[in-house]
Amino acid sequence: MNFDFSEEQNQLREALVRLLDRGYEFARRKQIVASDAGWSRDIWRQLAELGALAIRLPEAHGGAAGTAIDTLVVMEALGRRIVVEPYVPAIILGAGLVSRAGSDAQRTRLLPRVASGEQLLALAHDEADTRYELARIATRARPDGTGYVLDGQKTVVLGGGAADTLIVSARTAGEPGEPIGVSLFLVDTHAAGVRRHSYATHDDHRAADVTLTGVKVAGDALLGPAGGGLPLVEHAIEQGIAAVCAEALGVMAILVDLTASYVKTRKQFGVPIGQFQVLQHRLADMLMRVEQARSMTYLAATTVDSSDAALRRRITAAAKAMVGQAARFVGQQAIQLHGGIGVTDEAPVSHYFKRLTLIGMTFGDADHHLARYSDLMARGPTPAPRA
Amino acid sequence: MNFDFSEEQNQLREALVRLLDRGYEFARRKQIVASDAGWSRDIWRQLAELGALAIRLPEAHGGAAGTAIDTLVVMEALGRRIVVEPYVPAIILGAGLVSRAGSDAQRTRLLPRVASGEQLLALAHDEADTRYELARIATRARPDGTGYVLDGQKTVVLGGGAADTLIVSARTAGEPGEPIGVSLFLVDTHAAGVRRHSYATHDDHRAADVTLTGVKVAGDALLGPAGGGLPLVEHAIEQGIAAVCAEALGVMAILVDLTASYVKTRKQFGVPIGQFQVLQHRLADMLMRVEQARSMTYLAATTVDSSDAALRRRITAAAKAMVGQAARFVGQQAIQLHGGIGVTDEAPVSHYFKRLTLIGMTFGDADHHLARYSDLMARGPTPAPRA
Amino acid sequence: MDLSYTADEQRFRAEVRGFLQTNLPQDLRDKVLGGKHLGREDFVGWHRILHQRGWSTPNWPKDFGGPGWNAVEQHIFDEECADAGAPPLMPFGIRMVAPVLMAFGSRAQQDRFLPRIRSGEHWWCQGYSEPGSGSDLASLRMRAERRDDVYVCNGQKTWTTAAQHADWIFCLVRTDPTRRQQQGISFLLIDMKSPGVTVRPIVTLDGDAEVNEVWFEDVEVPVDNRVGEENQGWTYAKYLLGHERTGNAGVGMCKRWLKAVKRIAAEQRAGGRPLIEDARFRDRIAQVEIELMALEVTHMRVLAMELKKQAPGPEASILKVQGSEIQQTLTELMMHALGPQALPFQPAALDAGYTGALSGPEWAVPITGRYLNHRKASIYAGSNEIQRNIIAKHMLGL
Amino acid sequence: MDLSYTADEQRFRAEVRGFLQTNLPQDLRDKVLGGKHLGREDFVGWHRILHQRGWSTPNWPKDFGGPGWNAVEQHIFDEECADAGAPPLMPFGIRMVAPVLMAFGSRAQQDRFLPRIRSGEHWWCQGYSEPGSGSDLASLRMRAERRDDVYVCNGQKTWTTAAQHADWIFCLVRTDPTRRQQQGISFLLIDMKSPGVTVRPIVTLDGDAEVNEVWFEDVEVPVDNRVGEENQGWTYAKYLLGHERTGNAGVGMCKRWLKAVKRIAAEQRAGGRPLIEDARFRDRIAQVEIELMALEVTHMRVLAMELKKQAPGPEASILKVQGSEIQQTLTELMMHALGPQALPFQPAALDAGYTGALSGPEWAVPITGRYLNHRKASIYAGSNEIQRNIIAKHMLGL
Repeated sequence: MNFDFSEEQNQLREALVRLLDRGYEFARRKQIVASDAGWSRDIWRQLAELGALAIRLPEAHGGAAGTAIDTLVVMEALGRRIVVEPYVPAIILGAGLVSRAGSDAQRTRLLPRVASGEQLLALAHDEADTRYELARIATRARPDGTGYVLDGQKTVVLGGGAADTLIVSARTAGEPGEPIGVSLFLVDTHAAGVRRHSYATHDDHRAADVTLTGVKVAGDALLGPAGGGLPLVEHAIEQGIAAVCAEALGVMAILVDLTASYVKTRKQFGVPIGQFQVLQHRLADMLMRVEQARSMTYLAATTVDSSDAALRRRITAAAKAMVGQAARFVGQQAIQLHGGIGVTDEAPVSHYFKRLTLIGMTFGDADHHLARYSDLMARGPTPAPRA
Repeated sequence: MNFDFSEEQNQLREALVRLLDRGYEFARRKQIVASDAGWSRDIWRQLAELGALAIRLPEAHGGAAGTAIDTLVVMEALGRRIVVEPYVPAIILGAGLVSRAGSDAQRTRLLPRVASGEQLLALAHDEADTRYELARIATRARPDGTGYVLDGQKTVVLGGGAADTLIVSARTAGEPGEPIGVSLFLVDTHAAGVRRHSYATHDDHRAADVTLTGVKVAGDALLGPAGGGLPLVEHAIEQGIAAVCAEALGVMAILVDLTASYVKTRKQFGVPIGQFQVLQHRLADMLMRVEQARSMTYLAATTVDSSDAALRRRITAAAKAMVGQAARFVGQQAIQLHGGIGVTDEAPVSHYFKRLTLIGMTFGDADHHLARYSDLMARGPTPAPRA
Repeated sequence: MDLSYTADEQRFRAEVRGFLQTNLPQDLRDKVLGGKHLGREDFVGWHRILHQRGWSTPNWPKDFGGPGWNAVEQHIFDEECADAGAPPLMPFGIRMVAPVLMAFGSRAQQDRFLPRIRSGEHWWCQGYSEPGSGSDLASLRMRAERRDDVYVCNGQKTWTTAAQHADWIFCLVRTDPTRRQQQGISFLLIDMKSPGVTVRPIVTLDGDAEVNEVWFEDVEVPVDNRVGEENQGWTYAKYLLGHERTGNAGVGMCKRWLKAVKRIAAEQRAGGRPLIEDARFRDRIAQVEIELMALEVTHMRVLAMELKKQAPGPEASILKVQGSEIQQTLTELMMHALGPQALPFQPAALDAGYTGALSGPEWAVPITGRYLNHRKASIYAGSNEIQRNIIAKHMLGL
Repeated sequence: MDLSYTADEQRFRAEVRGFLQTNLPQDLRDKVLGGKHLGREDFVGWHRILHQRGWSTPNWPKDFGGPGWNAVEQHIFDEECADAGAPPLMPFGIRMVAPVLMAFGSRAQQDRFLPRIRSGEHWWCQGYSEPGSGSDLASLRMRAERRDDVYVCNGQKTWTTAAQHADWIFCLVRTDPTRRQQQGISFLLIDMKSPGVTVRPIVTLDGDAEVNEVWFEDVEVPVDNRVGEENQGWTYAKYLLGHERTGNAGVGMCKRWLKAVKRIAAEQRAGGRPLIEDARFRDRIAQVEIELMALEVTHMRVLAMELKKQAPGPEASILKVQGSEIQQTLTELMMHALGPQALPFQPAALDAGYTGALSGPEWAVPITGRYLNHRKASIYAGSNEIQRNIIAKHMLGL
């Protein structure tokens, strides 16, 4: 039992912190999100140079074959600077899916270019009625010669505007809600019939709605087994959950720091407001929530690469529930303790709060995951998270 | 719209307060609960003399034909002294049922003696598997000549040990869980085949388990329509809910008072602990919960006599949910703020806490009623509580 | 005890409702209910419609041209307006400065300002908060130096709602810097068109710009525009703060939002069924519905005290705390009901008549921003921490 | 990072589990798991069984006759004991006074007392709290006047757990009344059989009597029974308080209670089905199960710090707060699972072998009393308010 990071992990963290301290101050971030693309290819290139984009990729394709602990290190660092570049959609979801499910040809074609930052992927899965129920997919893929034709509408595709290639889930069989029959396809975003409406999200990230109208893809666009895509999507979302939990740790650590500093300097009634016991206890509660969230995030990171799908499902549900609850409390109280200044666009705290709020709403909110955990519990004893 | 109590109600309150100030100090209460019976016939007689037992009874039978507002006045006063005499089981449930459902003969036989304090009633309804689902009754009553024979087991019958006559619910038709087929019977506690195991509850009230083995009752023991007893029980429980909500107001008011006094005198670190802002805010939160609970209790009291069963059902569910939540918070925090002394038998605060805790568990806990309210909401729009 | 409205009160409600059905323009109603941006003309237009009926100043006594409604009638009016989707009446003129002028203003000030507040000619804003003050209002620093018949004002106000639209601002200023805290403060009425007044918008976290900084640089204010006596401004401000807090429960708006939550939960689907059929989500609605029901009765209890001329004191703090928390719960529930569709930020679609591309349904657009923005509800008008201090001190003697 | 136990640790766990299966008497296990009253003989009997195996002092180093386990091994031992239903080891001797004696006691004191603590011959209790002190421990008033070779002690201690069973008590006493607060306090070991010692039980709200007042009237204590230097007792007490708080998470007990909640919810019926099939009730179990899972990892993180000889500081306060709140949630859930059957108060049935009449199942008897009694968990060993003060001060610099 140890909670230590490896030498390489510590070096990676330090390199990221150096990069972001230099190139991602709050003012620079403002410029980036105000740009047309809403993110910086330059930062992306620098992340590639650090090896941060390739850390989880197979060694055969230029990666470092890292683990979810490596992802945790990266995401926590990105969270501390509320980095808007599409790391989760492109690397965790997109590249992760290709790494786990791709054929040799697909991996050889895509992953080295992912590692170098030239190829951006995104997972186009959610639809208007999906909410957080992954099986509720209505987009259709019908066979067409040796290939397929795709029709459907995908909503709020994270990083969908930046992506070069979409991983589109579509039914080759079954009806919305059924677990079997979902297949994944690699779709070039410039293919005929693909229309994207790209927009900002409240946290200054970007997402897109994607309409697929008679989009033709070749047979080798199929990613993973025909009809067996749902478990792949589920595992990708679990990896995404572990990643955003780690990101939330970084965001929350900064919020606690910002708030503690603020109450030490802000004076009311002649004293720093940090001398008021109610605010002291509020901050103590924030800190405790962060520590509990940290513990669950560590547990998720050490579980999410497991081949035991039932275990992954339970632990990521538990982690997202707890981190979501912590995120809600820490975010709201950070604003409350900042007072008026906390609800201004000018103050960094409001941007950390917004990112934290949207992390809470991404991949299922706390209530959803608590219910999911509860329902899984009804079906059998919780497997021990550890031996 | 007014929140005023009538002249008579104010007089009744004052008379009760005088009686209990004199005859129900904490030391006297201790003696009463330590007695074999666990309650005082003397106090009961004095309540009768004040008219407090007859306030809701029909005028034709020696009552004052009062309303649930009168009950509120009585219960809040009883709550302030955590009176253990069986007012809710004997008067609210028992006499209320006979008043509403009894034949002239039954009312004439029982109610004047209820008013004078000579006749104690109790409702024997719950069984091992009932929990809070009123229809889950397995006790059977089979016709026997012009009468019935009753067999079954009733649990945690409030005031069941003190009662002269039990109102026993039993199935003349249907299966446990079905709404139709429950009938009510007046059963003399000394009838052959009635066995009672009486015990104290954690709040120093008394209850009993009742076993009915081939208990024969005459045809005129049937209270209300055969097979139509469940709506009567439901209305009785709603009256009980309104009553214990009002009692909880009295209990909580004292707990806030005791706690505010305690923190003003108890010194730690050289100052009264009431100077610590965290404790000030905790007390402010307690007070707010009490005020919100008071509002819902007023609403329940002005609703529970209505002939609109759907309205009664919703408002009493809402009231019990909110009062239950307030009771939990106020009780727990009263103990917390008293520190060690709060968990001793010697301190009155612990006895108020225990009564409040058990009120929370009586007639359904807060979660049960929130769920009930929620499920009723799913079936249609909430009727406006007011015009 | 009787919680139902009297026949007279019910008739009054019907009258208000009828008026709103006939006179509230449909496009305005749609904007309000759709959560669209409202401009100056929207507020002023509605104010003028009410003025024609004599209802633009619901809290004013007849002596000053108001309708002379009692507390319950005012509550019924507010509730019906909120339910119908009328724009809120801006409080700064009618509810804040007007009561101060009625109580402490000169006859000349009353004659000059009150009719113009009533008619909507003058739009007012409030100059209390300063950077560095906040909950500790008495620490304000804006200076007003007397020179002959004018005060020369220098300083800065902040969090000034709608200052960009305002004709006048009422300010607390320090007229005697030698005295500390509450002493040495005066209450001035300042024309926003005065030379030296600058308004700078503060963009809030939802991208909106409803609050402002207001800068004063050698702004000359006639001594006649001082309300009451010099250095006694704190007395008037305290009077006004009491007024500000009483109506903060926001029951009417909360009831409209609760309806909205239910409508959204009926439209959104989860697991192939309407979200409202998910008992867990519905339980959250049930919880806040019960809290709101209790708050409404608590509010009525305060109104009943007002009817009897018992000044509501710390009870107003309870309304503020509970009301703001319920508002925040409702805005959060709306956001959660949206699920992933809560993410898109589409401010352009908040302008009425927007016809561009849209992610998700149009009614969903304002929801997340409203949640983010309403974190302020527990901060402004005396933070909920300050309110709890008040409750502990005045109701519990701590 | 690796959260799994090493092969060695797993072997150790198996060894402990095997020992418990063989050596924990079934009747004792039944009493513990059934929530029955435990008497002195139950605790001492189990202590002696452990002593035979050399495990009666899990936290002691080998030098003093302990097993020399590291923090993780101690945790595994605690967890297995809790899971098996072993009576808890009374902490006052082995965890409280012993570490102080090891660090500050004389060789003679160590030789006299430590072996008897280990063997179970001496049962200790703790004389810290006084009426009027509490969280403000340093305000204690019990006097010890030096007369030749003895201290003459007068005063009162309170909340003394198990004093009725104890052979010895360690006390903080005021040896120099002229010095204030933390100064002038000494640490004395007092034989409970000394003339002038009186024990009076304090009945708690659940009807139990596990805590006591202890009165001292001219009790003579040999100067040799003072630990360390005169007037330096506060230093030793602080050292001990740190030790007391570390283990307060109570993860092992919580895990057993969580199992119990699930078992109860599977047995109780609601709407004709097992209560655990009610999603709403199950959600509450799920919530606390997740919190406990996180607490266990947090506890492991603290253990990992201890393994590296990093003294756990304010982190121990987090464990105390979270642990006590989870304990309270679990006791409350058990009570709520009972429904109406939570009401009966049947203390006689808490004695093993009770054969009288009973309302409800026997296993339900201890549940409501446990809920009531465990309100103390957020009060004792430094109230949760004090812990939050510590966290704010030491971890946040406030």
